[in-house]
Amino acid sequence: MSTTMVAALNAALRDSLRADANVHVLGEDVGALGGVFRVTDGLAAEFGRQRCLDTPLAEAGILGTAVGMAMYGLRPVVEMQFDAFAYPAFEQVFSHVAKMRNRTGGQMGLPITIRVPYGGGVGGVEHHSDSSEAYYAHTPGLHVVTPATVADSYGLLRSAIASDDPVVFLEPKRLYWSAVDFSPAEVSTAQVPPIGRAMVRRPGTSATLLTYGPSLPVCLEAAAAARSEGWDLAVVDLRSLVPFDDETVCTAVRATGRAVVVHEAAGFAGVGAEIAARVTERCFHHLAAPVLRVTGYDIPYPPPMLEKHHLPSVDRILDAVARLQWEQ
Amino acid sequence: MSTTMVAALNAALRDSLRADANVHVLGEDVGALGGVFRVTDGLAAEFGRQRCLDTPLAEAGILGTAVGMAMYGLRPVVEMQFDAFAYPAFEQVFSHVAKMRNRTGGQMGLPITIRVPYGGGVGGVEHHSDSSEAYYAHTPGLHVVTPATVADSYGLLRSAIASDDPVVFLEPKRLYWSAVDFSPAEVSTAQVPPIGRAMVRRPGTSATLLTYGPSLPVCLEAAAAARSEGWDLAVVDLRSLVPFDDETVCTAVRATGRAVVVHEAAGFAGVGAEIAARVTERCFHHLAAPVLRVTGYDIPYPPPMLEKHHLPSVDRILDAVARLQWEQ
Amino acid sequence: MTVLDDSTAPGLVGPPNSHGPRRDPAPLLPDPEPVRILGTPAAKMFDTELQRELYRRLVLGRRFNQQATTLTRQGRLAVYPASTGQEACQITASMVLREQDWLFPSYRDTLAVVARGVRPVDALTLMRGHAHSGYDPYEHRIAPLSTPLATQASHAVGLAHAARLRAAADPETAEELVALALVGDGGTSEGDFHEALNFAGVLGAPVVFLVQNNGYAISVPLASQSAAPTLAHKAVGYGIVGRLVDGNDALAMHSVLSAAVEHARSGRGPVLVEAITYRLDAHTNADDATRYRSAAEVDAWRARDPLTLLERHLRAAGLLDDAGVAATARAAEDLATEIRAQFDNPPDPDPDSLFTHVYATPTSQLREQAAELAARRDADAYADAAEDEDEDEAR
Amino acid sequence: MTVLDDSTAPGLVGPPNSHGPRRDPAPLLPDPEPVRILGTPAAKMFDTELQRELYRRLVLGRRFNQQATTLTRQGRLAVYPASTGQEACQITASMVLREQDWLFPSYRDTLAVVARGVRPVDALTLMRGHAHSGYDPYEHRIAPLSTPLATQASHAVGLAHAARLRAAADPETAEELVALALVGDGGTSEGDFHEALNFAGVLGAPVVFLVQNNGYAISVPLASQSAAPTLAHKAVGYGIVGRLVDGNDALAMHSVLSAAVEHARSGRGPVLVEAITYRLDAHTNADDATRYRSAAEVDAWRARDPLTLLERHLRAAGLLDDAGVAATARAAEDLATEIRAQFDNPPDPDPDSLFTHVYATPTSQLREQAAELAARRDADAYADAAEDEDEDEAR
Ligand SMILES: Cc1ncc(C[n+]2csc(CCOP(=O)(O)OP(=O)(O)O)c2C)c(N)n1
Ligand SMILES: Cc1ncc(C[n+]2csc(CCOP(=O)(O)OP(=O)(O)O)c2C)c(N)n1
Ligand SMILES: [Mg+2]
Ligand SMILES: [Mg+2]
Repeated sequence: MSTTMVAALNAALRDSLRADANVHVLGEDVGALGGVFRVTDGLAAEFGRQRCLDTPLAEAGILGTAVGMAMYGLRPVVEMQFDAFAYPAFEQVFSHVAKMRNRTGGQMGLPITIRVPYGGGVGGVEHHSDSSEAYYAHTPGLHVVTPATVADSYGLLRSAIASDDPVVFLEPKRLYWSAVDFSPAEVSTAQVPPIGRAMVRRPGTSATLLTYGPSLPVCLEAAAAARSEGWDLAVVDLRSLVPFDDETVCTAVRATGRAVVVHEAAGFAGVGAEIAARVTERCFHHLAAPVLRVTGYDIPYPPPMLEKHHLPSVDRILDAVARLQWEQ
Repeated sequence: MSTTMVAALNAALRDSLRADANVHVLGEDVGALGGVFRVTDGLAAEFGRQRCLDTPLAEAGILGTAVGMAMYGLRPVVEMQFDAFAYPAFEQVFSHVAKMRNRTGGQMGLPITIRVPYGGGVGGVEHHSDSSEAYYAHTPGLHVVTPATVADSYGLLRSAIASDDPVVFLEPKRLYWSAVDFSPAEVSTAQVPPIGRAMVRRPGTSATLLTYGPSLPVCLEAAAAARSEGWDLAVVDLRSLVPFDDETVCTAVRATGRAVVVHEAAGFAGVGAEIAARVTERCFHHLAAPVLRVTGYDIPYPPPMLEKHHLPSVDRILDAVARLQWEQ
Repeated sequence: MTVLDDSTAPGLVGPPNSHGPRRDPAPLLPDPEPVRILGTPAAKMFDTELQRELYRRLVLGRRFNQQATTLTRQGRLAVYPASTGQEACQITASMVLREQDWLFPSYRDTLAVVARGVRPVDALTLMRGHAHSGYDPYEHRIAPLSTPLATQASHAVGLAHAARLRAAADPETAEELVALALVGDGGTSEGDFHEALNFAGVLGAPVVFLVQNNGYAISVPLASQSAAPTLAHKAVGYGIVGRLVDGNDALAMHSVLSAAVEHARSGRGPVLVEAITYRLDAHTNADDATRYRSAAEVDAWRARDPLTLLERHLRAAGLLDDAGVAATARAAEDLATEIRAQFDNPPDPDPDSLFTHVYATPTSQLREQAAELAARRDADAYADAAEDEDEDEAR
Repeated sequence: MTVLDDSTAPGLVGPPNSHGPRRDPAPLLPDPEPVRILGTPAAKMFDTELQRELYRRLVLGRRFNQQATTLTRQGRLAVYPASTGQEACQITASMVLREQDWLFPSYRDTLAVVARGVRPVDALTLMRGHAHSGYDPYEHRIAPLSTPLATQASHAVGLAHAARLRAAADPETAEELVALALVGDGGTSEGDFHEALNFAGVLGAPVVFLVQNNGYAISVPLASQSAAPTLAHKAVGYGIVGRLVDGNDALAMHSVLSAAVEHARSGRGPVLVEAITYRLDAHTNADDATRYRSAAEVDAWRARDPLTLLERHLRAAGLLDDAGVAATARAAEDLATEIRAQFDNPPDPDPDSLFTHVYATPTSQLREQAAELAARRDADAYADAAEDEDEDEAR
């Protein structure tokens, strides 16, 4: 059964709503429209408009309302319509969502899932293609998860909703329509991936690409292309930025002694900096070369016709691999 | 003449208001009260309530209003009362302030200075001690500046206000009352430090401490204490996080072959990660050890009685230096 | 007399100023019925030239909406949020402004931007995709189209406030300017809307906020957006004047908006105008409006199409005949032809422009990154050329 | 009949629901004069036991404010934002709630928290500095004190909404609860306030918003904060009921607030109450209020001290005599003694607690960091012990 990422996310929401009466979906246009990306398609029809609530257009209000609902024991799943439109809710994210458990000495946890379609590559006009993961990842108290495959979008979203902590769930919108043979109905609870574990998507011996979300397919493509240059690249999909899976990442880097981090957010103080810094701290003497980064430039996200120059490409990744100081 | 950082900042505002009729100060309590930290003391009296405007209590509205003022050719200087209370304005910061020049193909720049008292160490209750620099530094289009000395607070603030680009000016509140012999009146225009240049505060041969803002005095103290352990530590004060002074930093690191980055913000995906990553990229073969980080833990800022455990201390810095893999 | 004045309370020496100012809410409240002129006696008093001009502009505006939508079908525009059905709002928003005034449009307001003199192709740059904005904001006194909803409202307040400060400081060169901010019904729910109106009220800034209440925020109907009697009632909470107008009645729109603008210009404070209108097309070309509204509802509004209402009135008043309609239709076709011509050459934006306007002067980081991209493009060009040569040789 | 109903427009088949709901604003608007009971005939009808209880609680509340302020002078509290002068608001906010209800206090509302049953030392934890919050929100149904202004208002809406959803799903265990959110006059300017009221209006959530308008946001007077006729007028913009009350009249406060709470409880929607009051002390112990307000103004308000007004009334009504005053004063002293005792032992928070409640289960990163800190502290303890030994030996 061919399933798109949108369909897998939709199935995860549906199955979560079925499994737990406390799960509630809310956001802009999530009801009759089924969301601008159709991720909530059919949920209002099946579960009623209260459990899949079209809210007023006010992101701080949406998230603040979700905080109150979570305080009462519900499990709200909030949809932010686009990455940049979550910014109005950042005070709620930083000052309450991330901190409530800590502020109350563990007495009040907030099991909220914040779904954020993020990243570019879809020809979106300005403010529709931001990669905002670093803002969340730098904020203690949040889990930050981003699936890169259809199966993971189902499994990780179910885990996110089941989590007793707030999870920022970043959906790479340019993979929304990617489809594979996958049937959510066949996923058993045991198969649902836990939050916090990276996944080696491709073993390799020459160097290790560390990536996540929208950049995974680009890295896999680069790894395939690299064969012809004589490089056997490993590719690690982080899946969870917080918590970070040091073990899987360091094992994969130590095995090759070389690493390139790839993401499309601006490089400066991005998550890639953290990955490069911590890998270097932990694997320094295994490294034959510095950990390099291939990222978006330090510019506002470009207009559609120029975005291809900004996004990490196979070429840019291979150039970075070439710069990993290979002995001839 | 003994001058505190607060007095130096106040002088910089006053001199800027005098020098340019387009400079306007606005924020919560900046008028009659002179700001909760008294940085705007006396400005309303000298320049009138319009040029030092007490606004309604709404940070997005304050910054949005400043954007409109800047569009008309004024140079607004906005005060955010505390670090965490700038979060409501983040959509304005990210989607407009940082992007306006780019959005308009260079036709509309926004010469806004956003003053943010930041960081801890002052016994503040929750939400009063956040180190928010990484959020700004990761956002292309902003300059991000943070003085660590009395003289720099005067000079860099004048440069920030004179800049044609938006500058986030982070004031380390725990240094507000530090005082040195300094007379703003004697600073000539030529002496005003430009934005974007780091400063070697102390030369050294064993290892290099890279730091900024509130952590500079701690690093200097650590360097002094390190003498007795036989280490001669260099200390670099970044002063500007964006633009970043690669030249000064790399020269200082190459000279010692060892570096520790120190800041009090949470470490994960903090500015320290960027510094460690880029220093490693650029100086890899000069490094005898990985660049280490001494930062705040990845936790919400602690309550006053526990903050001493969270803040980078001389001890923690010396421990990191000790871990720089010295050959005996 | 303020509500705090409590001379009976012993010891209270008049109302502490800390609780002022308190004012009579009555003049701030909108009438329960939206202002209408078409079909009322007031229509007879309305300047006839202006009526004809409004008709002409509405027809051209409608043609603009149609042509832009066609461009999306041809792939020459990436996306277009049409204002079909809202032309009376868009056109009058531009007409009531003087040269020195500023317009702060929202993402749906390209037509208002064009009506103020920006070339269609430039107004549509955002939707075309080669740059974020295609016009010089200072040339036209129009802020870039704002996609983050309601965020531009406080910019309007700041600019209007700044102009008054400048005017007070230098009455010689004083411009009595008004800023007009356009917001949607959905946009009124954002905190930014509230903060902008509050600042405007407190500062007494010469701003007019025009809310085009077209009944929906994408799929969300007004009933899920607000429980207010009308959106115009929100004004009283900021001490500013609220007015309600039929947004499909071009004459009413023009008179309410010009009164609002002149109210603001004369220093009597900001105004919030709610125009009740309807978006006849889908949210954008990518939207499927049948998911959330009925054909019957759309039909009911089509019958209240601002063009139809105005044309019917003009004909009845003897101000328009078949020849006039035909002439206007020809002018509209000319506009459409001109727009198509403007779109003839596909844009070819320079990748180097990615780095040039991030800061007034690029940082060393950006110079490095620009050089990297330029080198890569040179290498690609070289590789392409080499490939071409190989192919030539092979042939 | 809605304002959109325009049966004269040809072809319009009734008002499209997309523009509804439209309602009569009149019942939503507050009276221009704040509700007062003291000094009016209504005082005679007021339950006498409740009057005495209010007096007792106000006196204790005042003593709480004084004692907490004293603790700051002694360095036993880091900071205290006193609600001196606002006790009638604080006390009634707690009294009108039932057990199942929730309180959402702002940073100044420790007294309301204490009045709902939290031990003073626990309510003051935030200000003492050993933890962020000292009480279990579920035990008392009180959210933690919110320092980011107005952000807790939407939490109140969400919680009240959730309770109604739960009640609808499971009427057996249904709790008809009301959430009461406390906001300051300054806080009403934040976008969060607007968004919360709008959500409450749209959802019809059982929430009461109490704005304690004490005339200032730190140093900023209301005139620089809002140009509204009254803050209660903001309610109409959300389709909710607005009420204005004299916040220093404990009887009026109690009756307006209980009516509001029962209005919300009965499903008739949210209420916004503006209580006009005054903060007699500075913003906090660290503030210098003489910079922004006159002694005359403070004196005028001191004459309207809620305690004075109530005591004068009770004495005049024969409900209180010197003996009663003395007995209440003794109870207040007992409270003060108890508070001091609660503060006797300086807290000694465990540094390991920094890591335990960031997540339900600490991440491996936090486990590493906790171990690092623990090791450092062990080493320090060891070094200290060694140093002590050295000293011992040297002696
Ligand atoms: C802050 C923000 N949140 C969400 C969006 C996504 N979005 C774009 S248009 C739209 C609906 C706008 O409705 P309304 O304000 O009524 O304007 P209209 O589209 O009807 O002109 C939404 C939710 C946005 N652009 N900005
Ligand atoms: C979002 C936010 N901005 C700024 C502050 C700093 N601050 C603390 S109290 C205060 C004034 C609050 O005034 P008001 O709402 O009237 O409450 P009051 O102090 O009078 O009780 C300010 C500006 C804050 N706590 N939160
Ligand atoms: Mg709309
Ligand atoms: Mg106040």
